[in-house]
Amino acid sequence: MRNYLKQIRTILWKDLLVEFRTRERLIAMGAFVVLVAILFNYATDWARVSPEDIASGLVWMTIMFAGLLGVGRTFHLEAEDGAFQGILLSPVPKDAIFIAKALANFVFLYIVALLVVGVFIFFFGLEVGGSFGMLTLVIALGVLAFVALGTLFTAVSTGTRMGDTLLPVLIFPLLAPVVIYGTGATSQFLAGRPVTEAEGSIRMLAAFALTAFFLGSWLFRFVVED
Amino acid sequence: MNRNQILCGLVTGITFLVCTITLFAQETSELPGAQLAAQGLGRPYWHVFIAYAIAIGIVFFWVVSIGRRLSEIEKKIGS
Amino acid sequence: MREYGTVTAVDGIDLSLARGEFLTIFGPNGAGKTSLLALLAGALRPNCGQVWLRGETLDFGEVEWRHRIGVLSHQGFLYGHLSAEENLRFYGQLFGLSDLDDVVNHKLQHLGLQDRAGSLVRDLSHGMKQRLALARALLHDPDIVLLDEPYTGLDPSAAIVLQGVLSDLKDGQRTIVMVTHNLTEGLALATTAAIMNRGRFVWQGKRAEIEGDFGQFYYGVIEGEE
Amino acid sequence: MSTKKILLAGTMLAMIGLVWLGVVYWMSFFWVSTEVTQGIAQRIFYVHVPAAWTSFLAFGLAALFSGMYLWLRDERLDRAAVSAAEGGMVFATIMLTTGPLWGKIAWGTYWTWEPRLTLTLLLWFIFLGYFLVRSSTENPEKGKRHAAVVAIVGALDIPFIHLSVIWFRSLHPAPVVIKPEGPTLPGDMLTTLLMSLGAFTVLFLGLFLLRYSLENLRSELDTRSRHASV
Repeated sequence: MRNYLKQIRTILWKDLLVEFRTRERLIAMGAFVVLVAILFNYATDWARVSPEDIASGLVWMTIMFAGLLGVGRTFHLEAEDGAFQGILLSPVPKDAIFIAKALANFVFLYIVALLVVGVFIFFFGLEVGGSFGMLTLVIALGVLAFVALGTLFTAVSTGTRMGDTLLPVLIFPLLAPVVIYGTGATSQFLAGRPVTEAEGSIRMLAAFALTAFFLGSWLFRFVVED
Repeated sequence: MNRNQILCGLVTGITFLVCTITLFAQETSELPGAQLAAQGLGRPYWHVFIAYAIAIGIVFFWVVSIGRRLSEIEKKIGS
Repeated sequence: MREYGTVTAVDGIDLSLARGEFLTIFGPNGAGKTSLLALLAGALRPNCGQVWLRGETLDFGEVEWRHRIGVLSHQGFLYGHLSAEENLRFYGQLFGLSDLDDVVNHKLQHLGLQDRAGSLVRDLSHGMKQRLALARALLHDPDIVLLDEPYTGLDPSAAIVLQGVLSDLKDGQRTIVMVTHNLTEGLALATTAAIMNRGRFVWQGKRAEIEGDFGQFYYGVIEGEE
Repeated sequence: MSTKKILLAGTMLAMIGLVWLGVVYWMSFFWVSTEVTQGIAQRIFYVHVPAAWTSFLAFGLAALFSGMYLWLRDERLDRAAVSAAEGGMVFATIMLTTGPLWGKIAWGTYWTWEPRLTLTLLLWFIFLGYFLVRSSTENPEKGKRHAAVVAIVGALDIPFIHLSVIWFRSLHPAPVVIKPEGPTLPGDMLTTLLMSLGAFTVLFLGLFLLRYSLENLRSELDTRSRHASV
């Protein structure tokens, strides 16, 4: 068990180190988020809708698309010099590889998701108020579910002829619950409702994230096997 | 006559049957027509007809596609 | 046996390897050499057939097996954005090596890389990379070394270094399997040789049995097959 | 059972199913009485509901066979899974096209975010992914494995999707749904519905067997061509 955790930590640390050295993914995702917010500003008639009404939906859709952008690159770096083959040939259980890769994706995507919230607060003057802590929790759970399915299906789509174009077809139908519960809870926070009202959504998000993580770590071995 | 032809024939027959049935039913439905109009439901029979035709049409499509692929492969195996 | 859809890559090969043996497998492209190595490395699941080690069958994906096997391919399995030392430490941790610092330093010294330990792998020359890849493959001191076209892309001086390290490896304790289509380099160290074509061994014999021009013999065997 | 026997059984079942379906069509046009509140439009229900049931059955079978394929690695299980998945796509398409036609009359709009309709639409897309993944790898075996993974994740995701779309509905109330399958379904309507369920199920099973034997023949052909080339 100790060895297992150490292997997860090693791969996770390596991914973070490489990412923070190149900063490719974070810069691309961050720029995407800000640019999307700017375009949203012009795509919406603010005289007729108030930001609070649609902000939760926009926040979640931005997270989804930014996540798609980032998660699709999970294995590109590994593929460079066949390095992923090197990991597969080392005595690391496949589920440990999956957990490490998913956690690395989680770190990147969570940073970007918080940036999304920040951008919307800054550009559209959203009032998050006292429920900011709960909002970050809801986003963390949603992002966790996203990276679990995203990492698994990126491993699937990387090996195909269609590549990243296949990814949204595979994960968006599966992620419907994340969007529904995520937006539901977020709009309740933004409307200033008490936190207890969002409790059901948060529970469902947590259950979904857990299931997705379990599924991913179990099925990953069938995906990476040659 | 081989299996595929029989299957296709059956489906075509049933589709034809459905078409005539619906046309007849359309005729005989003149009587309760006033009642239906009172319910504000428009002309629902056409929707029913289209729905039934779509259902049998999609099944037909699948049957034909399986039949075609089967006969293709049987030809290859036979040769 | 291993099939890829309609293609049988490796078919009915009965291979037993003794300690200290150095087997080189020759064969044209697409003969199934790489697939055979992948089967031995446990990276490929056989459709039928088994791998035995010291009287025990090995299940596919068994983690223990990987501790005993080192794989060197023409791809280095290295991360370009990590330094030479970081790469070795990363793999060392995955293998759960206890005296990591010593092993890494020793390997770097042994292959003459100590001066470049801190430079990123992407900045190293091809020969340096291949040396580092060799260090990576031998890091955990494996009993069985699998070499997949290790000479590909090496300049003559790097090839000489590789040759030297390989002859050090041939210490009578380790089993080495090399796959190549380069006849002279392949034969230089071999104790046993085999010629593979279309997934089968078409010839197999001791090094000493080969007389005269091996090249002529090789083409004779392959053409006799056609 | 040999491929020949399966082929024969499939043909028989498919024929029985088709004739049965013809009887159901006759029943639902002439025999069954018209529902009071919805009028004639309610008759769409006799193809819509059985199609939904059959597609769920088929997708369930596909996921089950996929799971067993990953576990046992028997090629036949994969063939069964792809056959069932194809059937599921066909019947889900029927469900998705007849649903809006009914909805237009019952609810006034073609599409409503009715939970079961939404669920089927998402399922349809999940299995679209199944077929895309299957056919887009160089190594067919890898494609089969990846597709099986898609089917399993899809199947286990369904409860969540179902709950969430229902929850979403309760959040945004839509026009009142007239539930035709209420507890007071008159006897002849129930009979017609049950007959229709039977017809669709038998038809699906027959065509499933035909599709399965098609896959069998295909792999037989592959094996043959492989032996010929060696």
